[in-house]
Amino acid sequence: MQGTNLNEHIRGSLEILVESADELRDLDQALGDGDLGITITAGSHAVVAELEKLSPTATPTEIARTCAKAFASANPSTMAALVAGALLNGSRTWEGKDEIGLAEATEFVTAAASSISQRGKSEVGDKTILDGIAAVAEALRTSSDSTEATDAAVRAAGRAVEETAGLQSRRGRASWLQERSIGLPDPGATAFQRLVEAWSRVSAATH
Amino acid sequence: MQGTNLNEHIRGSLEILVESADELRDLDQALGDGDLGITITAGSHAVVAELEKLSPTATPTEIARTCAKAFASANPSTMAALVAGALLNGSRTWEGKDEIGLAEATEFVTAAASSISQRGKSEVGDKTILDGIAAVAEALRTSSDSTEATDAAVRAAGRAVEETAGLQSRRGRASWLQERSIGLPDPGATAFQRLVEAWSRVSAATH
Amino acid sequence: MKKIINKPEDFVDEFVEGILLAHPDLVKTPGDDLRVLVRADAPLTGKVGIVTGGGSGHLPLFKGYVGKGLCSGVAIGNVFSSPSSDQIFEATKAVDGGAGVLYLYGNYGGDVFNFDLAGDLAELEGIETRTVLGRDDVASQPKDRRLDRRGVAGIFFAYKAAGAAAERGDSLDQVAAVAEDVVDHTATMGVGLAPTILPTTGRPSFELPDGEMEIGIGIHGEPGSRRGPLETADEIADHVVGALLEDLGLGEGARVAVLVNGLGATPLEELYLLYRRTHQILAERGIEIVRPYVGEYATSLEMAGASISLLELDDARLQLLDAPALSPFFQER
Amino acid sequence: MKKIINKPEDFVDEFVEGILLAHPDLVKTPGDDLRVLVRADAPLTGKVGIVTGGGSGHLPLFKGYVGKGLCSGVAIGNVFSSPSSDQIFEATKAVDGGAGVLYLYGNYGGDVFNFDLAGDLAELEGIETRTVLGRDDVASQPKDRRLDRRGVAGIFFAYKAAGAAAERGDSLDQVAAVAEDVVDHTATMGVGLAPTILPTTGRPSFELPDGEMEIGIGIHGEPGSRRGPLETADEIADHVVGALLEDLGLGEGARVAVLVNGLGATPLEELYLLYRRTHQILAERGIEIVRPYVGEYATSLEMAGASISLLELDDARLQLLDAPALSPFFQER
Ligand SMILES: Nc1ncnc2c1ncn2[C@@H]1O[C@H](COP(=O)(O)OP(=O)(O)O)[C@@H](O)[C@H]1O
Ligand SMILES: Nc1ncnc2c1ncn2[C@@H]1O[C@H](COP(=O)(O)OP(=O)(O)O)[C@@H](O)[C@H]1O
Ligand SMILES: [Mg+2]
Ligand SMILES: [Mg+2]
Ligand SMILES: [Mg+2]
Ligand SMILES: [Mg+2]
Repeated sequence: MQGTNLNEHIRGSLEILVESADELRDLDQALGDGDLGITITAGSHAVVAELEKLSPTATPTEIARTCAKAFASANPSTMAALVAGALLNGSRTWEGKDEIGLAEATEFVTAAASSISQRGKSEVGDKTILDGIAAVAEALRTSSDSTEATDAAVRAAGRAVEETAGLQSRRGRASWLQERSIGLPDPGATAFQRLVEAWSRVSAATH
Repeated sequence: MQGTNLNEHIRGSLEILVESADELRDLDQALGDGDLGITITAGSHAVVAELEKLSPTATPTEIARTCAKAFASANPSTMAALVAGALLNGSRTWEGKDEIGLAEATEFVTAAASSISQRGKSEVGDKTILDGIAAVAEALRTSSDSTEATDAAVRAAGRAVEETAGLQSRRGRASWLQERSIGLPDPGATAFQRLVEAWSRVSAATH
Repeated sequence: MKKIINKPEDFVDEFVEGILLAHPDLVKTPGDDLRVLVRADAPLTGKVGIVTGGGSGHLPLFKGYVGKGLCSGVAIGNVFSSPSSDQIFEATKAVDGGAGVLYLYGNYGGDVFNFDLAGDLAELEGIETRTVLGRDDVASQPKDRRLDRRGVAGIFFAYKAAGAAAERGDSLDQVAAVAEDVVDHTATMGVGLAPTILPTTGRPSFELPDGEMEIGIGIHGEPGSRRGPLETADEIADHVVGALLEDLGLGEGARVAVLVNGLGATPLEELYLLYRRTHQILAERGIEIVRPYVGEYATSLEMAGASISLLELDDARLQLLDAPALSPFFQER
Repeated sequence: MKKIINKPEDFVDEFVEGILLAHPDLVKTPGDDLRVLVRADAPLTGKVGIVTGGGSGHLPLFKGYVGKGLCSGVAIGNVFSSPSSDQIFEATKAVDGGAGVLYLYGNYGGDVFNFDLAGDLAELEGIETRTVLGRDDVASQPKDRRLDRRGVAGIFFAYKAAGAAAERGDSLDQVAAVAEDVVDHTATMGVGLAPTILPTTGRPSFELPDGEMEIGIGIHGEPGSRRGPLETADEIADHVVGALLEDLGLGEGARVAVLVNGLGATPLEELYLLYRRTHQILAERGIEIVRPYVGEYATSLEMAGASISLLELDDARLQLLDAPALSPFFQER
């Protein structure tokens, strides 16, 4: 996948992702402050707007950085800052690359996970978006082609979310609820699952 | 009636008066801030305590001034200050007198009414304690002996209270209710009625 | 009742004790009675004393304005009720420096009768007194009955000006004239959104259906000029400021001090919304805000709501407003 | 929802506009973004800048502590949520006088991640930054996890000290060390009695059955260490001050500054009840209150409740606390 395709693919996915805004708002209302729906909607719209303005010759790295900057400021929040940092870190792995394949995707997602873990001082099992991203990084790493990888990513993201439901939140606002956080899936991980699913739907439509 | 009798008569009346505390509290709650029950109870107790300490040779003027001072500070309020001022003004009419008869009582109550009217910038018909006091002053003025006067005073005080129920309050907290103050009797006038009734019961018992 | 208190009947004595413990350098009790508080350096020989007072539950009113360049002493009543004449008299004696004492407080029946009684007592002891009443609440009476209006937050301006006049050595008549002049040029109107709960009775100070507000509410929850659906911050400011300008007869070229005052529970953020709109309205009319004050200056325990006060300024008033002052709750330098 | 507001989504911009209109002599926006506020004389060449920030709804926190001898700038988030890294970065550039910038704010995830991102951007432009986090809320984590504690009202002490250090010309490392030292010697605990209503959602920030209180509540209504029946003012002070003394390890001979802070709806009178008991407890233990602060220093809109903070004093900290300061909401002279 080259720059223009990547740009379109992201925009297509985000247009699907925003349909989950209410679900994410409700989850974040139960475990946090309820703004995740706004973060996702405002952030996605800001990214789409900036990507539309981007030149067709923009490199994958430039595309990822554009996404990061637009998402960071749309609705300032934990998710906005962590995701922006993750995208910036991922974008470094694409430096000098024009073509994004499975290997590049794997590197990107792995770098994203490591940024979130570092910035968020979080580990897998803390019941955060990291649980989903780490699981998807692993699924990509163990897949042999893009189609297989997409399906594996969808399954891994979903399984990670299911697992978060049984866990106690150890990071962010949800951690203040202590034991009361057990039982509900993590909003951030769910947002990531919906993104991966949207990505896969766009993939299916373009093949 | 001489000093000692007067002292006893006041104390006896106040011991009866405090039984009306709840009624007065409720009335003042409906039209004001509800503290009139406390003012009457605390004020009466303070007066009784000071009168008990007073020498048997105290003059009527001294007795009235003792009442004024004790009542003024027990529960500071409109009623406390107006009644204290009224008693002080009344006490001036007794200067140099040892024996209190109907004439002296009439002078005293008249002076009390005029103090309240002056201090309170109020007139008869403003729906205040003045309505009761002025009516009683008039009843005393037109009576020919003490027994007749006592009965007339009780009737006049009761009639004045009944009339206040139909009026709109023009003074004090109750005036803030404007039209909503119509329908309920004035708490201060009611307190005065209960005092006159108590006075009459003590009179009946001592005759 | 969601209150941080001990026994309701100890409420007043205990918070006064707290003030004394926190600010012994600024205020003191002249005798044993916690209900009488005077500035730590009282009496000031040769200077006019200023005694204020009223019910409790309005902090920083009244106790908060005892200090340098402000009032000299205060008599403290129970929640929302008058201090006794004895207490006022005690405050009077404690601040009298031989130049007489001004009684400066809000126009409420119980307070007036008790201050008048105290003035009689003071006269007997040869202390000269004058009385000036805060009566800035335009909603409490129409303009032709302005002498009967209640006193609310705008009395802050009178404290500030009279306190500065006393501090610079004005005579009793002059200090009283300054206070009277400021009162005459001050207008206030408030809105109430939710009542306070009285600590002694546990009952709300007034009833207000959800979604309604009382326009022109008094500082104890007294009914105002009308009750209506809750409006936006801008609409409230439009109504209130409009009424104040009309009452004071202010137009283009006037200079004012503005006080946006919170009644207790209303957040400072909301007060700044009101200030913003007030500023806009006055700017549109060519009126200059020379001194803005935004915060809690006269409250009603945890009542929700706010008031806006305007003081028309001239050079003399402005100079007094800017004079230095220092109390536990207010400083100007 | 009993609020004096206009459109909920305009709430933050409008109250910031109100602050700017009221205090143009003290604060300004460096660009077009109302969410970035700096002191009117920023940048100060050769002096360390201090940038703070966080969610709105806490006035006078954070915007109120921008001024002389305090913070140099602030980035302002929506109610209870973080400002963006861009806004923090803009504040950073506007206050940088060439001596570097200290980020001093409360330890909350969203804020930390956005400040960190802004720090990266600043680094790219050659502006050196350091970060010190307010983390004084002893109820939010046990002592062995103190670096993870939330920051609440006690950050006022860090602002005051770091601001004074920057003003006297300390280097970035020194200013950061001052802030860190004060944070290390500050402990706070709060109680919540009734929630705030968020203007955007109209929902309460937390649920609390009638007659109960949350001990150790956070400044956004975060659950505390326990929930129980509402206690008296003295009992609350006993529990809170006891926990603070234990946490700071203070005993006879210690000197402290005390901050009794109202969370919004709680009347000043009640804060003085808490101060009174705090004073008694400390006196019993031979601990001297050298500086008392009582009032609203960090609120949570109209939340009912209060917090008590202790700062252990030594001569250096006391000197910084007493240094002059001037902002729209705080002055020390
Ligand atoms: N320290 C952390 N590390 C990683 N992810 C985190 C951390 N804190 C929160 N999150 C993620 O952020 C999500 C909440 O995002 P958001 O609603 O933006 O938070 P907030 O509103 O508190 O700023 C959580 O569901 C979780 O997945
Ligand atoms: N200006 C006035 N003149 C005469 N009587 C008054 C005046 N104002 C109030 N009163 C009387 O005082 C009574 C209320 O007394 P009280 O409860 O002590 O008042 P408050 O609690 O407002 O101080 C009223 O019922 C009325 O009879
Ligand atoms: Mg959230
Ligand atoms: Mg009453
Ligand atoms: Mg009363
Ligand atoms: Mg948020």
